[in-house]
Amino acid sequence: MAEPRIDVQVETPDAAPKDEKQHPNTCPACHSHYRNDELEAALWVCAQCGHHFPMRARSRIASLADDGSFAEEAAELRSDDPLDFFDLRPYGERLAEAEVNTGLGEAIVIGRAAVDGAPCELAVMDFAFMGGSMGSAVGEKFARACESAAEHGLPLISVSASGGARMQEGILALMQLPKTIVAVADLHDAGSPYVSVLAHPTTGGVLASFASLGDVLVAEPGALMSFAGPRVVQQTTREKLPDDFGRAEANLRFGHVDAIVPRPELKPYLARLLRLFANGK
Amino acid sequence: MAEPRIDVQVETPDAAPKDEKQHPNTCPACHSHYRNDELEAALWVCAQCGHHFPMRARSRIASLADDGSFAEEAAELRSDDPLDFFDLRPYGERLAEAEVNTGLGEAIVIGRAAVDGAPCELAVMDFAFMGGSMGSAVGEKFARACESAAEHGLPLISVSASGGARMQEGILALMQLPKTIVAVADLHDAGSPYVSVLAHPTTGGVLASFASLGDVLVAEPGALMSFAGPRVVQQTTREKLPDDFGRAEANLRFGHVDAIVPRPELKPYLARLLRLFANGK
Amino acid sequence: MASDAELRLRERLSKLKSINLLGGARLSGELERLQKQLDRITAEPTEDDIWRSVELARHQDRPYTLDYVERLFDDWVELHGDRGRGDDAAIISGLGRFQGRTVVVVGHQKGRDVKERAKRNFGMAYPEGYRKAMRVMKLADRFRFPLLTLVDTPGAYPGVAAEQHGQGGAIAASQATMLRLGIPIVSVVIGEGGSGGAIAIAVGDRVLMSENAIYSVISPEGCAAILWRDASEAKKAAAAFKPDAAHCLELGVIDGIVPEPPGGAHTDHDEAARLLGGAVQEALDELEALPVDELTRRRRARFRALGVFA
Amino acid sequence: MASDAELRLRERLSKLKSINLLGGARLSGELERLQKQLDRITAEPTEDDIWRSVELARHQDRPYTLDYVERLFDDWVELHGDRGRGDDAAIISGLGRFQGRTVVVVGHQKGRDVKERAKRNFGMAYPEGYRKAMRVMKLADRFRFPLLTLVDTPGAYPGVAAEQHGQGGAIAASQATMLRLGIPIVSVVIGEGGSGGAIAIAVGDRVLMSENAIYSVISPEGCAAILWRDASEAKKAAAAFKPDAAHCLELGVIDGIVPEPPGGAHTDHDEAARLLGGAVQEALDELEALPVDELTRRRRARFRALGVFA
Ligand SMILES: [Zn+2]
Ligand SMILES: [Zn+2]
Repeated sequence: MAEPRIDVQVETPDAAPKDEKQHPNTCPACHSHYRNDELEAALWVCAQCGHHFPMRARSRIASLADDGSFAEEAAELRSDDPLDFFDLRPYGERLAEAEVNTGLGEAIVIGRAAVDGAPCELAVMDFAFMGGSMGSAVGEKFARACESAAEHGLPLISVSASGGARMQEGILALMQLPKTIVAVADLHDAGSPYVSVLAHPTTGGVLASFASLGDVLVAEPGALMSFAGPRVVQQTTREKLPDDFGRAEANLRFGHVDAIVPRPELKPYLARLLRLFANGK
Repeated sequence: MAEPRIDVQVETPDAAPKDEKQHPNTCPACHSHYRNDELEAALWVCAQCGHHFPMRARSRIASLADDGSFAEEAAELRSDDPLDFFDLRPYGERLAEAEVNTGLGEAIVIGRAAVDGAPCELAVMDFAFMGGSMGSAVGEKFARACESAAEHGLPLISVSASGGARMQEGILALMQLPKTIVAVADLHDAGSPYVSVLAHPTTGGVLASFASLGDVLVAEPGALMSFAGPRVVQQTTREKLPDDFGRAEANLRFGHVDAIVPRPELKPYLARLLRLFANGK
Repeated sequence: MASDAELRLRERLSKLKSINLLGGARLSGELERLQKQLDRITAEPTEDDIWRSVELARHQDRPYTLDYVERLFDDWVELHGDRGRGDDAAIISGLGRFQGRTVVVVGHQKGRDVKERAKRNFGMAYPEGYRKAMRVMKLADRFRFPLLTLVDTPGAYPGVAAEQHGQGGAIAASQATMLRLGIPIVSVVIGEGGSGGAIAIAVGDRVLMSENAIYSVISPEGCAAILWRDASEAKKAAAAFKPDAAHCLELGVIDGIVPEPPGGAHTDHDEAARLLGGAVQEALDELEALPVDELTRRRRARFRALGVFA
Repeated sequence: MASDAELRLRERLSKLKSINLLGGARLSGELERLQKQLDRITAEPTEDDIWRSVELARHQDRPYTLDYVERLFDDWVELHGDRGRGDDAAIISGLGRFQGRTVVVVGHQKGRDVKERAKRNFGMAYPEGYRKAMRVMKLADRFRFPLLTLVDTPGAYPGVAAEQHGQGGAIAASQATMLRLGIPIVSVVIGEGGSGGAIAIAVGDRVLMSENAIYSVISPEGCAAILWRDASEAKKAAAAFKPDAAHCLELGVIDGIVPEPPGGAHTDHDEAARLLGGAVQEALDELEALPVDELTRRRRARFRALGVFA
C-alpha cells in the first residue's frame, strides 16, 4: 500500500520559518533587516511590509499582559522521556538543548495576567522550543491553564505556535489532543470563555485539539494553520497547492476563523472581547 | 433591484409530475402504460424500469400499515381562509375542488398504525391536494401527529410530498415552518424517534421544516428534494442545471439523506428501524 | 369605523387579559404593548398602502443590519465563518454591548453599492450563512447572552450550490436551534422578511416588524407569476397576501410594530436606530425577567399556536 | 525475568486495588481484566515483534469495520451523510442490534479491492467523515444507544480540499463531541490507529486494541523521514515510538487487548469477530451499570490523566 501515512507535522521545514539560510531578522517578504531591539519594539512586525516575524513566548506575554501583571504558573514542569526515545540523538538531549537555547522549560508558558485591566489566564506557546511541539508537559501545562482559569473564574487566552504533536513521546503525544480537549470542556462547564489566537504556524495536533476550540478564533496575518503541512499535502496529492494554502487568509475565507488581527491591534481586540465576555453568565 | 424573490415553490410545473399531456399512468421514463389496479398492486412502481409514480396518501398508508391497523386522527380538520384570498379564483373554491377531487380533507393524513407489528404514528402527505402545499391545517395536523406520538410513546414516520408552503394563506403558511419544528422538538423531548421519508417532490417550506428534521431521512429513488425548484434556480442563476439537480441521488451524494430506499423495500426498512429504536430510551 | 384589524386586535387583548401568565408585571407590559399597537391602527391598509410598504421595505437607502449595529452597539466584534465551509457575507453575526449588556446579533446584510451587493449576494444567504448563524447562536447560549436577530432578505439564495450544500436542511436546523436556546431572543423584521430565508433566523420570543417592513411566504412577484401567471400583477398579489406589518400583527404573527421616522426609515437612520433600540430594549427588559424554562416554554407555545383552520 | 511492561502493569494493578471505585463488582471486573492482560505479557516486544504488528495491522486481508459489523450485528442500518457537504465513505456509521441491545457504530472503513480502496480513500477521512461521525454520535446520545467506534486508518486525509473543509477543526470537534456524550462508548483500534485521524473517534470510556493493531502519533515511515531523514528506517522508528498494543497498554493509553486468532485476525474473520464481540460485550456490560454523570466524569478523568512528565 502506497498511501501516505503522515498527518501530524512535527519539525518539518515548512512549519519552520522559511529559508533557514537567511538571517532570522531579515524580512522574508521585503528583505528589510532589523536589529533585535527594533523588532521587539515593533512587536516583531516588519515596519516596511507588515510581515509578522515569529514572536517568542516572553515577548508575546509582554505585548499582551499589562506591565508587571503576569504571574507564571507551573514553571517548574518539565518533559519526561517515557519511551527512552532515541533517534539520531536522544530525546533527553534535544530537550536539554532546547531549554538552554530558549531559556524556557517547555514550549508553552502559562500564568495569570491582566489585559487592559481585565484579569485573565494566558497560555502562550513558543515555536523556538522544539518547533512548539506538544508532548505530555505541554498538554499538562495547557490543561493546568484551563484549570487555573476555571478556578479563578477567568477567561483563557491561548496563543498557539506549533508544528504539532511531539513524536518523541509516541502515542502519549497523541493523547495530549483529548487531554487538552477535556480541559477546554471543563473550562466551558465552569462558564469561562476561551479565546484562541493562532500564530504562525499552528498545525497538526495543536490545530486538531485546543487551538480550534476557542469560543472565538483569531489568526495572525499570514499564519499557516493547516492540519497537514504543505509539504506532506504536496507529496501526497501531487497537486499544485494554492498560493495561500493553509494560511490565515484562506482559513478566514473558508469559515474557520472569526478574524485576522494584525499584531499591533491584538491587545485592544482581546481587551474588547474580555469586556464583552465579562457581561456573560 | 433585479434579484429573484421566489424561494418557496408552490404548484410550479417542475414540482408537479412532468409532462401533463401524458396520461398519469404512462411511465415518463420508459412509456409503459398501466391500469390503476396494476400500479396499485405494484406500489405505483413501473414494472419495466422501476420509475416511482406519485403515490396517493391512502395507497401509501395501505402499503405501510398492517392491515386494519390504521386509525385516522384529526380527519375532520379543514383549512380556513384567514386572508379571504382571491387570485384568479377564491382560495375557498380551490379547497373545495381539491376535497372533491381527492376525497381528502387536506394534503396530509395522520393517524396511529402498526408497521410489521410495531406501533407508530403516521403522517402522510398527498401531492394531489393542492400540490401538497402546507397551510395552517397541514401544519396543525402534522403537529398533532407529533403530539399523538409523544402522548402514546410512539415513533413518528412521516412521508412528505409537497411543493412547499401554501401561499394562499400568506404569512401564516410561512409560520407553519416553525410550528411543525416546535412539534418535532417536543416529540424529541418526549423521547420518540422520528423517521422522515421524502417522496417526490419535497420542496420549499416542507423541506425547510419538519421533513429535514427526522432522526433518519429516507428518500425515494428519483425524488426531487430541493428548497428552490429547478425552474426558479434556472431563472435566477441562468446556469445549466446538473441532470440530477435536487434529486434524491444527488442529495445522498451531498450528505443530506441517510438512504434511498425503493418503495417495495420501504416497509421492511422502516420496520427494521422501528425495532432498533424500540431498544432506546 | 372599527376595522377588522382593530376588532381582531381587541379580541387578542381581551383573551390576553383572561390568561393567567407568569407575572402580573409581565402581563400588564404585554397588554400595554398591544394597546399601543391598537392605537396605531386606525383603518385597514389599502392596496396602495401595502405596496408602499413593499417599496419602502426594499428602498436602497433603508438602514441595513450594520447601520443599526453601528448606532446601537459599543465594543462591536464581528464573528466570521461557519467553521466548515465558508463565511457568508449575506449574514453578519457578532457581539457587542447594548445598553450595558452584551448581546449577540445575527442579521441579514444587503449591500448598498454594486460591489457590496454582489459581495453580500443582495442579502440572500447560502446554507453557510445559516450555519454561521447557528454557530454564533450556540455561542450566545453558552454564555447566556441575549440574541437579537435582524431580518432583511428577499429570501434564501436559490442556486445550484446552495441546494447542494443543503439549503432546506439548514433553514430547518436554524429554526430548530433557535427553539432550544436558553436565552431571550428578539427578532425584528427591519426590511424584507422573505420566506424561508427570513424565518430561519426569526424564531424569537418577541418578533417585531418595522413599520414599513414586509414579511411574506413568497415575494409579490413570485406569487403573481404563479397564481396570476403574470409577474407584473405583483401589486395585486401583495394586496391579496398582505405582507405589511399591520396585517402581520393582526394575524398574531408578530408582537409589535417598531415605528419609523416620518417618510420611512431611509430618511433618518439615526432616528430609525433610536426607535429600534427603544423597542429592543423594552422587549429585552421584559424577557430577561423570565426564568429560562418559562422562556423556552413560551417560545414554543407561541409558534405552536400560529395558524387559522376550521 | 519481569519486563518493564510487566512491572508497570503490576503497578497499575496495585494502584487500582487501592482506589475506591463506584462498585465492588465493577472494580473486581477491572482488576480481573488487567490480570488477564498481565498474563499475556511475558516479555518486552522486540523490534521484530513490533514490526510484525505494523505489517499485520496493515494486512490487506485483515477484517475491516464492515467485516465485524456483518458478523456481530443484526438489523444493521447504515446511516449516510454529514447533512452539509457529503457522504465520506472512509467512515461508516449506522445502528444495529448487538447482543439484544441497539448500538450505534462509527468506524473507519478501508477498501479491499482497488476500486473500493479508491472509493474509501484507503480509510483516510475528510472532515465530512468526522462531521458524519459527530452527527450520528449525537443521534446515539439522543436515544441513549451505546456507541462503538472502530478505528482503522492510516490517518486523516492530507489534501487541499480536506484542509479547506477544516480538517483540524473537525478532528478537534469530534473529540469534544465524544467527551459530552451521555452514553457508554467503547473504542477499539482494530488495525491502524493513525494519529489525529484515529483519536478523532477514539475518545471512549474503554479503549481497546486488537492484539496486532498499532496506535501511533505518526506513521513509522513519516517518523523515519523526519527524524532519521530516511523513510526506509521505518522499522527502527516503529521500535523507537512503540505503537504496538502491549506498549499502549503499558502506557495506560488503552484499557485492554483484544486477542486475535493465532496468526492474526486475517486468518479467520469469524473467530476475530467472535473475540472482538466478547470484549465489546464485556466492556458494555460494565459501562451500562454506571450512571451517566459518573460515566462522563470518568471519561474526562481518564483522558485528563494521560501523559508522563517531570
Ligand atoms: Zn517586510
Ligand atoms: Zn417505466
